[in-house]
Amino acid sequence: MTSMWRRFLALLMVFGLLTAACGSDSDSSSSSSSESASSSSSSSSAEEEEPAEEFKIGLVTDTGKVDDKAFNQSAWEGATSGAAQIEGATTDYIETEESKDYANNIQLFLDDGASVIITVGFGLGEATIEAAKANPDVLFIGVDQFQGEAIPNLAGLVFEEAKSGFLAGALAGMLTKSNIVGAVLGTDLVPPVVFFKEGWENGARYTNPDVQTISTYHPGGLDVAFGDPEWGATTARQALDQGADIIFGAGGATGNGALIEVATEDGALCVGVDWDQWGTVPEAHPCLVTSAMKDIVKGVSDLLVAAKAGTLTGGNFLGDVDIAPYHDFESMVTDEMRATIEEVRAGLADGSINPMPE
Amino acid sequence: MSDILLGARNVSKRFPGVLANNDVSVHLEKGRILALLGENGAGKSTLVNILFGMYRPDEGHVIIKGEKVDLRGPDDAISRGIGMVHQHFQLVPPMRVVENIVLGAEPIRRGLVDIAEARRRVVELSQGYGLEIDPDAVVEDLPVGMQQRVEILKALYRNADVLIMDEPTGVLTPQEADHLLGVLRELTQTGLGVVFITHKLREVLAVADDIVVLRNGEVVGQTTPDETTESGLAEMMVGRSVVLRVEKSVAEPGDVVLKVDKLSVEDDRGQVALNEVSFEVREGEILGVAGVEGNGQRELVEAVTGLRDLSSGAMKIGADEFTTGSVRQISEKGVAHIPEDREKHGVIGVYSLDENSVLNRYHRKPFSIRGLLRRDVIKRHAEGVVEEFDVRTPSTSVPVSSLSGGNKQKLIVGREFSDDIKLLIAAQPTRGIDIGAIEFIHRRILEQRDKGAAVLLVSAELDEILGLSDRIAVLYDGQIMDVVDAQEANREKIGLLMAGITD
Amino acid sequence: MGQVVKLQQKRLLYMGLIAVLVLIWFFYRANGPQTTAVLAGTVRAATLLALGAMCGMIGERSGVVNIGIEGQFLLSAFAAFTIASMTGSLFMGTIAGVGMGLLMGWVLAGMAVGLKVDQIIAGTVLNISALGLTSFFYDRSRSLGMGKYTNIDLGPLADLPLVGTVLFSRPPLTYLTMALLVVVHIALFRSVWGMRTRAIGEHPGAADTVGIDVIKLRYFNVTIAGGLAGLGGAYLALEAVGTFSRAMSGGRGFLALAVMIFGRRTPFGAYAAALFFGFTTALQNQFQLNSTFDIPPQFVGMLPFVVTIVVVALSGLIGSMRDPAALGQTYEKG
Amino acid sequence: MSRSLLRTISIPVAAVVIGLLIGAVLIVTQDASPATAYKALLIGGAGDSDAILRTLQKATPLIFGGLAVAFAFKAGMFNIGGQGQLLVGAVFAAGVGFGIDGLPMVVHLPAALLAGAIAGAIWGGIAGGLKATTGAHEVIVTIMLNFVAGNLTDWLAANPWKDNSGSNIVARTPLVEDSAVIPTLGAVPVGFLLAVVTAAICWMVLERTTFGFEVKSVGHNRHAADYAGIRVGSIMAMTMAVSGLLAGLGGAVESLGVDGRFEAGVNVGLGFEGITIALLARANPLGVVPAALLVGLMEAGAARMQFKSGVAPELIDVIQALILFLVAAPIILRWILRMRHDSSEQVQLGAGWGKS
Repeated sequence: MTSMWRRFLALLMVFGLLTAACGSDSDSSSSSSSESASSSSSSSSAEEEEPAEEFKIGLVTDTGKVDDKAFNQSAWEGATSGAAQIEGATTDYIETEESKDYANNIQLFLDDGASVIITVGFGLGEATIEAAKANPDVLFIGVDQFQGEAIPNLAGLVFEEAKSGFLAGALAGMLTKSNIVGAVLGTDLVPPVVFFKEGWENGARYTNPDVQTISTYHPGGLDVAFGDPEWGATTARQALDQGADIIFGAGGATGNGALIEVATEDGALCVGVDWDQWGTVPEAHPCLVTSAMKDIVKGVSDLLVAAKAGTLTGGNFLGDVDIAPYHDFESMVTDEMRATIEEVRAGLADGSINPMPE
Repeated sequence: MSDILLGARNVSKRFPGVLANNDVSVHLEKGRILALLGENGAGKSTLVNILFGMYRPDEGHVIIKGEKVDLRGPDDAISRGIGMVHQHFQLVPPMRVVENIVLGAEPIRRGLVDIAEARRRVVELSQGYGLEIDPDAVVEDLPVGMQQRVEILKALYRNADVLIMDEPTGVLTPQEADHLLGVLRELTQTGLGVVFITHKLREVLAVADDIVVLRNGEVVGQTTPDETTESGLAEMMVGRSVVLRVEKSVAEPGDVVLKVDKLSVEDDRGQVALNEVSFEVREGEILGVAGVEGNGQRELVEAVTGLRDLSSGAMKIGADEFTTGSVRQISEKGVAHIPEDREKHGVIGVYSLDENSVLNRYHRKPFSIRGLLRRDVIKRHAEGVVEEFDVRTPSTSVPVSSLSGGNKQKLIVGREFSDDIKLLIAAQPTRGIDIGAIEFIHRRILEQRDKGAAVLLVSAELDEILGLSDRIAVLYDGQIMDVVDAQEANREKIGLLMAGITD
Repeated sequence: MGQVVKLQQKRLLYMGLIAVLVLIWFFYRANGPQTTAVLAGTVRAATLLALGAMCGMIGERSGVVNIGIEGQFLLSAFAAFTIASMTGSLFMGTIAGVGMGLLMGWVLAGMAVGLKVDQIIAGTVLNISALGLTSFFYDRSRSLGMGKYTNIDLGPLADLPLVGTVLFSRPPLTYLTMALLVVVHIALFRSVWGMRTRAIGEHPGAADTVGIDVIKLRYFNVTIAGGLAGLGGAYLALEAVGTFSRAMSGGRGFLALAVMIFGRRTPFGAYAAALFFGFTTALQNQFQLNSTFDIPPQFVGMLPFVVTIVVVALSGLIGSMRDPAALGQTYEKG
Repeated sequence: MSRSLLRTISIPVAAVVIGLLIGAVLIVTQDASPATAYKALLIGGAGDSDAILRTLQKATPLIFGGLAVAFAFKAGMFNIGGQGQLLVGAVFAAGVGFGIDGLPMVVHLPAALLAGAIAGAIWGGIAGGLKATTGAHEVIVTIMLNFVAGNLTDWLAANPWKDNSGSNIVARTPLVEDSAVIPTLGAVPVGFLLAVVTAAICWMVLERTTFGFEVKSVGHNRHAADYAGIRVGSIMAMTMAVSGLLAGLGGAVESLGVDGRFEAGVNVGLGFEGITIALLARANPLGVVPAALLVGLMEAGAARMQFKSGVAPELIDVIQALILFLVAAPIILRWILRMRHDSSEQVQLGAGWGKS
């Protein structure tokens, strides 16, 4: 018994020593490390000579990582590119582990004296509204958060995904040789996914009335629907096997699985989602003709600049939607197709084309 | 020395709290049968496990073919020509006979098991020794006697010079046992040596060339059949003179307590285990059920106590009829049950004596009221049982797993006898416990009979059946061959019935 | 007696097989591309389940329950992906995946056989650790520049209608899995190793008395079985998907267990069961692609899981299957 | 008594310490300071009343989940379906919470809790009932039921019970009525108190009632329980139902006390953590509370840890896995600490898929 406790105490002491040894400079290291987390990506390098008033930008991700090759990452890139245009701006982020922590994670930035807080994803909508109401001095940018009533210090950055999907679908309708286009999607529980899908199908029919659209949502719950690339790949293959030659992959890792699968099929094309996936899914280069984009990077960056300039107002801001460059497939898209796309783009802009009738 | 096939020299082996073997020396010569005799716990199993390489001796050493050896394991012993037939067969039930025999020493052709060659060798072997067997039969489908034959062939296949047989006759009819003894005798003609472990005096005198008696881990006597008698051996075994027969008064049977009518029951595998069995047990009498194990005794006990559903037939306890099993309903009728397998059914090892003393009574007053246990009442009850039934334990709070087999059994008996009982079902009530405890339990069972309880005694020990019963029913292949009065019964007559032979 | 039952079962099996083939032919005549697509999807979804089931089977045949297959898949996929992307070689990645599987198998054996930790708990530890470790160490900047394993056509066989696409135009690890089914079957039922393995799962004491080292063999088997799960992980990352993502195994390790039990712990039985579950998945996709029913995908998506429950319950009722007698028990000598 | 208590807690405590030490090494590999990280973790979980509230909120479903697993352990069963049971409990409690109005709190809140508990009990009872009647192994059935529950609750939240107010596009139910909200007293959520009381009740049931005696008898020796006249099948079914009830109650408290509604996807993984908690507590209902508090504290502080030191919050998962490993294999700790063997240390489920 005694020998056991001696060992135990020794262990505790080792642990205590470790704590003490590192603890002596814990204050300095805490601030420096938090800076080191941000300095790598922030603009602190250029205009450091004049320590202008601090402009702290905080970003709270939706459940997921800041380098998720999807909307969290694009918002983060928007934040850093916005910060680069603002003197004295620092950026930092917190990755949300569990959706119950949204409010807490926002609070961490509030306690830290952030000037602008960006929250990513409609899931944070409510927590953001509450925080904005409670902290009228702090500006909030809610990505993908539609604002029902305008709160002066909260700007919702929203996108019309259906238009983006429509454009991509319109291109696909012209490019398909088999007249079958497929879509492999996250889940119908998340409305943007539904908008992308409906727009995609309508766009394809707009340019190609004979086209057959075959689309599948992931059959699992919200917890797996965006994280199941194996299902995405298998389903994409199933669509290819029955004649589809263009596949739209929309749904996080699940959709990426579909894109990578299409890349292995000669002659088949794929369409990415959210932003130009050329940069995020290099495995899909052999097939990636374009992506149905919503420009979160630019939207966030613009709103940040406006915030610094004091011109940010509450309410909704429509971000740009478009399709990404064709990269390796520039030659495949004929002038005629380009003209049609321009026509569609104009039609969507002036409202003469409705991407989601009914 | 050089004639010694297998031997132990000054072997000692300690387990936590027990000196299992203390300076034991034995030796077996070519072509002879050495009987190791002793009570349960005398150290026979330990010694045999040392000889077979399962344990390493703390002191002393093993001798094989005249040489000191340091056995590294059973495979080492096997490769030196030692074969062992364990009391609990070491066979893989769902595998075929031939696979079981060659397991661990398989003939190989092109990287795979050469089953054809294996079968050929098994057939050759079984014909050579007159031990006929179907090499492709699945072991679990074979009767016990045949399984034992597989075990013997397994040893012979490995070119054994020595065959160690651990309690080989416990599962056989007296006739089968005699046959086995004959087979062993024949095997010794070819130069084989046999170590024969038993606690049955009769068999020792019938077959052994040399006898070694163990008690409390020590050799207490070495003799030969010519120099001794059953009572002499018994005295050596126990260390005092023992009464081999139980003294009992004449039974005075009263009303029928248990009536079983055309009872049929299936075993775990869905095979018919009891086929239209009928009998009755009256107040104040003991009905013994004799038979070789595996002929339906277990299923009979389970059916009568409600552990197993009846497939057809009926049974009546007192005035109540039961057709589906319900342990609790039946036990509420004043039925006590000493289960066959005390570790599996009789106690819960991690529970204390307190808890085990009410294992099947916890739900009744005074042990619980409205679903709440009354710990103090239970404790007092347990202390009463311990006191009355002489259970040796430091306290009633210790886990039952810390008790010896005999003390566990006394606790079970005490628990079952602590109520007024109308019907006692006692299955193998003295298996694996020392003679003192056996005598104690026998006396208690007779006491219950004399108090007017009906007793159904199921035992594989023919001596126990013959000693205690007032009437004896013999089960064979799920049927009752006959019910005979104890006065008219003798070993030969019952033995024939146990083998399914009627005149 | 048992022979008659076996014969009847065999006859039933053949009749079922013929019925399935007739049905396939019927559907193929009705709609070739869709039938091909569904069956190809079936075979594809079955590969991972078959590998997991073989892993579980070897463990259980030797008496060790492995519910850590899910974790083995995940961590092996991670290792395979990471190494493949570092070296630029899918082959090296595959080796790494198998290696990680072996390592995890060894850890499981260490806990369950060596330290005698409850086997279910040991498996759970693997699952939780794999999820934590892969999330913590995952570096998102990695990718497979060279792409994933692609289909290899088996000469003229690949040009056959239906079976050409379904069976003979497959990526390498799928072929390897099919070959392994045969190898494991022969090993399990014909080799010395297999006979001893089955013996230690049924009656380790008996195996011990004939000189088989139960502990050592269990260590070996659980480790080797881990290699199969590791191959499954490599398949997942390098052949099925072509990248790694968090929790990408998505419960398939658990499905593999159900498949193993349904397949009576035989490789071919498990493969048949895996095909069946692959079929339910492919079928529900097809229902959606064709807009056959207007049911929410959440309900169609329940199909494989409900079917599993029904099957496990039914096979229990029928009593056709029996666990290895020593399953789940630690073995102590003497 | 105190001596045995010391022995009982020494293994988990040592496991936690060693888990944190190894975690510190991992933190160093991430170029961060363990002291900073752990300090932030501690402040984030217990630094002020908000932090304590968060920790208690996190601990609450862990207690329920841990109790669910621990209770099933006692009957020798492994309930890996806490997740599904929690989800159905959460959605049905929310359903009663928002679907009925005009009830006083004393009726409405208990009714909503009960709805969740019953839903969980049914979900667990299915697995137990199938085990008792057909021998279908509860591990497989509960895993499958987790998937089914995920789909079912997602569908309910996205379709019939969807919150259609305002601009909501999320798959979630409306907020529950005020009369069904579990209140918070200062820094202490009442749901947490309910969890602690439930743990005490579980202990009482197991140690002091005939039902508990039956459950443990089945767990320790199924055959002896059979011999003792205990209906093993129905005890197993009831145990799984109770286990599901506990998990379902956890879901109900989550909906009524933390989220205020049911929302698809927000309760991911909560049910699985019960396994860690139960093992850490060595299946003792009273031990579940401190185990849940520890894990709850780590989870509550993880975000602050990342904020202050840049260490990814997944570190917490790794540390949990390490602790679980050390608790499951106490022999490693004994070897490190040179402790004597104690047979009661090992949790055994009597694994295997067996029907017997």
